[in-house]
Amino acid sequence: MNNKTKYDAIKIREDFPVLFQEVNGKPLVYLDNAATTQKPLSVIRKISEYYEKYNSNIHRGVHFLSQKATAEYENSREIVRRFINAKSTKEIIFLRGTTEGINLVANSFGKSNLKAGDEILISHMEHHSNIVPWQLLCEVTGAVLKVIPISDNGELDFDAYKNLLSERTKIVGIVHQSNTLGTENPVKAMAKLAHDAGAIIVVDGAQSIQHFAVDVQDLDCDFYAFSGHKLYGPTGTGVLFGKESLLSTMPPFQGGGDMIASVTFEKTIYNSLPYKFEAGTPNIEGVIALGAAIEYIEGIGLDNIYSYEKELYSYTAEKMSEYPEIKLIGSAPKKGGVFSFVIDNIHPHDIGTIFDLEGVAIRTGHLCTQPVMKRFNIPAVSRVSLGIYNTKEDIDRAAAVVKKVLEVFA
Amino acid sequence: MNNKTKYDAIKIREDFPVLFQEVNGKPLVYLDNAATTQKPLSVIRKISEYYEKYNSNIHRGVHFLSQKATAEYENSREIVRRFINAKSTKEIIFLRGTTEGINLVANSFGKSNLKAGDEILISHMEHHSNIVPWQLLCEVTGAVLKVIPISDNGELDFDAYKNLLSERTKIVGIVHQSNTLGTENPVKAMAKLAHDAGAIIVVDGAQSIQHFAVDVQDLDCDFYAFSGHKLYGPTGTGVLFGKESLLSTMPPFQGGGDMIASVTFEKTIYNSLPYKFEAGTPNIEGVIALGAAIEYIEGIGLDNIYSYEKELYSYTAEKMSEYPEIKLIGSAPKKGGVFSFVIDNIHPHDIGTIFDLEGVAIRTGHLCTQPVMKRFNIPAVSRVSLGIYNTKEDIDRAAAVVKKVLEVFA
Amino acid sequence: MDNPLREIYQQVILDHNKSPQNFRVIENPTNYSEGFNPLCGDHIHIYMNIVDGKVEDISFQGNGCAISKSSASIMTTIIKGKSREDAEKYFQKFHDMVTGVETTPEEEESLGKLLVFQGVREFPARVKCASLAWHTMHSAIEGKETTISTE
Amino acid sequence: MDNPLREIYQQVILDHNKSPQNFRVIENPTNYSEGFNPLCGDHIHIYMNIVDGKVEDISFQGNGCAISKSSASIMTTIIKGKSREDAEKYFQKFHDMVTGVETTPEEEESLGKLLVFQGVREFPARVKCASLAWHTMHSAIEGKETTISTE
Ligand SMILES: Cc1ncc(COP(=O)(O)O)c(C=O)c1O
Ligand SMILES: Cc1ncc(COP(=O)(O)O)c(C=O)c1O
Repeated sequence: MNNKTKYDAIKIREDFPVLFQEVNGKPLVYLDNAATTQKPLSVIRKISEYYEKYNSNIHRGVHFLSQKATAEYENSREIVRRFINAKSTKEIIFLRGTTEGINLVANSFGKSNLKAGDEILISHMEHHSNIVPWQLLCEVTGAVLKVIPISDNGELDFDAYKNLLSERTKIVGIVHQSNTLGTENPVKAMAKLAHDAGAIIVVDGAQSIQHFAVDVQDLDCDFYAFSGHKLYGPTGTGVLFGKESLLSTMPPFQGGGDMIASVTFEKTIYNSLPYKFEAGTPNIEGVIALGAAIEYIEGIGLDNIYSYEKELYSYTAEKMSEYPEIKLIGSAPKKGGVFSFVIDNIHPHDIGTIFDLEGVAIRTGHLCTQPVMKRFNIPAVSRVSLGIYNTKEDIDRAAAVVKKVLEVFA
Repeated sequence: MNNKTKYDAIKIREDFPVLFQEVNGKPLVYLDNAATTQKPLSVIRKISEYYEKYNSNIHRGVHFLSQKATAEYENSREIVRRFINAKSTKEIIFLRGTTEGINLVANSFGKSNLKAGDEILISHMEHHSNIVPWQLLCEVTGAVLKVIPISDNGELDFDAYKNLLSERTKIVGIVHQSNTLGTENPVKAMAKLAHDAGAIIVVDGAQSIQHFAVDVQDLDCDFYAFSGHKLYGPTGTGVLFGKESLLSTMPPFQGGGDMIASVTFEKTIYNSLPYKFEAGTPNIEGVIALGAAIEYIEGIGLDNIYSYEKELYSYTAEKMSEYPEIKLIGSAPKKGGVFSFVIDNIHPHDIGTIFDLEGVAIRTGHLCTQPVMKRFNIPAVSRVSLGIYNTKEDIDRAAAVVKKVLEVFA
Repeated sequence: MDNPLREIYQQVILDHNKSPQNFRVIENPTNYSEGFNPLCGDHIHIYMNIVDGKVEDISFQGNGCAISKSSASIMTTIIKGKSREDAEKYFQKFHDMVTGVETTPEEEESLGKLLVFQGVREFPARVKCASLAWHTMHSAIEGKETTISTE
Repeated sequence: MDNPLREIYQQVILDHNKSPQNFRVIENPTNYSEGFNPLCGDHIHIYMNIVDGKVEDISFQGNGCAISKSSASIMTTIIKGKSREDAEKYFQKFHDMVTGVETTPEEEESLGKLLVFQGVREFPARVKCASLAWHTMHSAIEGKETTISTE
């Protein structure tokens, strides 16, 4: 599939067995993709195959199963490297998810490089996982957390960013695409400015990696974190990309097996990259299946996904605009397939339940972005978020539920 | 199955599809169970079922899939609680493995409770994952790592333990059963003494939880860590049990989604237990399947497993003793199904390869216990480690390979 | 409106959601507590005046979904004028009902208008919404100062 | 001995393992390096005297498996007396052979007794054992002070 006109969502749907079921007596429509994505059969089968054919601990065995498992695990690392165009597999660290990736940077890079008075700059649209690790780091080091404001349409205030940057800035943390507002942030331009100021930039890629092509060398970001489970891969997997020049100077985050070259009670020598940051038995199954997920996505093509989801988002926005009661939260000119909304006097939780009763899965709540809620002075939102298998019919179903919601609370 | 005489390893084997294959033209014999265990069909099926029926992010959704996934995830927590007889599910934290559990204790409890001059006491038979986190902690706090010696047969020197304990001791870290020597340590008695000295005790249960019944209240340990993948469950899962009284006073380890009650840039309030320690999307699939693994094990009964494996170990020791060239490493009176050995002038790596060529999977190397290697003045060992599906025939096959090894290197 | 929808969003609930009773602040209450549902951001304040063991006045403030708001509203109408003990009894009964504890027909009868929340027990994610006000009232009576959280 | 076993544990390898050549220390070598395989704990020291671009003497010490020991032993017998350039060429040829790079029949011929290690490439976990001595020798020639690790 190399060409937008050939994008066949119906055919893609068929690869996802979970979509073929009824919920509350209605055929399921899954529009909660920003929370987690469903998994194609190739991923599910890869997991069974792993456990039925070559499950084994890796890196330390000479027997056949262990060699096979090690080769598959390391093959996934190469798949990820290629997928984000990292220079070397040494720069690819497998973890549990985006959250752990950011915590690793905060703990390992942060604690060894920051001191009282240094500044960490994040945006007002960050997910809690790109806020709390920095708050914890500030508590320990005495560094100060500064926040780049956002405008009423949910765009980053780029001028404010420039003004906030200074020689005190040591780390810039930015979400590539907001999970609540859909806003796509100008990471490449931000990286340039951060580097000019002498800071490093940490990108939360949890909501971008599955929607458009990411090239870490082109972005020139220092760290890039994402989650496998939002990329049509298994839960419990995540990737932290880090520039080799930084990773190699950083102390380990966790200690244990596999991350050492040699241990004595007097002196322990750490292993080389990337193993230094992968202490203990990793999620072997998960990493191997994540490789299969990325191959699946590459088969469709991220550029195709990008245009298709854009088109579907336009359709969503159009359909939803038929209801004047709906207030869209987040309308940056550059945004992805996320439609968050509120309706006056109807609480998102009630909206979510009515969607559920109609078989349509959406997410409601603060979406782990409480500062965004506060910024827009709302307690919570309802969010429709798109994935590769969604269709216009799914959007029609969602729009029909809105009608029902308005009727119930008329 | 409630009675030892009824233990039917052949029938159990049938639940493990991976065992039915040829390796290098010979039927596979899997004797690398201490590295990781194979998974029964019920676990593999639980994973497929999760992805085919109700994959969803948990805790934050009102829609059907999310409620179902949340219920199953929390059900696993209750299964674990019951399995180790913890008082409350608040004391059960899901992580990646034993290694992460110990790192959590070192970082969260350790950094907030230890100061320069305090002592951490571990044994000479610890796995790297119960050494390196404490070394990292000592570096940061100035605490001192002390080591309980072991005797020539691989037993803990209990008198030395008593003498090393003092009011300076803040943490005792001990492996319940050694992965290299098989030694079972007297954790209950050690806990009593540790508490008398005012220290807490952290138990590495990676090699015990799958072999005999563990009751954390009876042991009265403060923390107990184990890995799902060594308990016939999926990779990427682990459990840290911690006493509620301790966990509730400890600062978070990682920050992010799910571990917070409320986030503002000024002040973040952490969630209640156990969520405070589960930042970000966890390994939902893995935790749910771990529940299935524990139910499988409970179906056989840990007491049955204990007696069966003891019997099979005796058989192993007997068979292997037919070769005078074999030198057993670790012969404590109380030991589990681990047979580590060396043969003069034949390197374990060569032994491992010949075993592999004969279709028998064993592990060779330092087994992540380099201090044990140093203690016995050997570069590495070869290890046969038993699981619930192993049979006397498996041991016969292993013994036959030893013969071959001796022939090759005659 | 079809059936499952009607089961949870009964007219009484919708009415109380629109026009909540006792939705106000009591100045200098004898008892007060704050409740919190971190999942959805629901947040409630319960104010009470308990004099000689009797709930002379009770009110609430805060924002939440229709279930939590109507539950709070209906609760205040029931608890007002009751003894402290009766209030606690209602709390227990309500709790049992929404968490699905078996109830006898007599007990059901005694629940009165609270029965409209029976449908909630089919929606595990929403049980917390229905019980937030009750838990908060309970903690106000007990005089606990801590913020309570239903999670 | 059946086939796959014989493929890797050829008699030459077993012989060198039992009686390694040049298994000794050279005092004050012109070139030296230490190699390390954290996987299995293999550890090797390579000592060389290179005079006017020629390897006058080479020896090794350390412990390791039969593959790594015999590889080191055979390597010393080949490299001794060769020019520095030839030593490096052999390193490259050996590396290509065990990692499975396509070789022409002429190249194979030039490998001579090193061909006994061809079987190793069927055993990915053991390739590192066979090449540890070579990598260490290579780094000794380059005069790098760092400990090298095959992982
Ligand atoms: C005794 C012991 N402790 C800790 C570990 C570490 O477990 P994991 O790698 O699953 O974190 C292991 C297993 O490798 C072990 O055998
Ligand atoms: C923007 C963003 N960042 C970070 C995360 C955290 O990802 P995870 O929970 O997989 O660690 C998420 C998802 O919840 C997200 O949407």
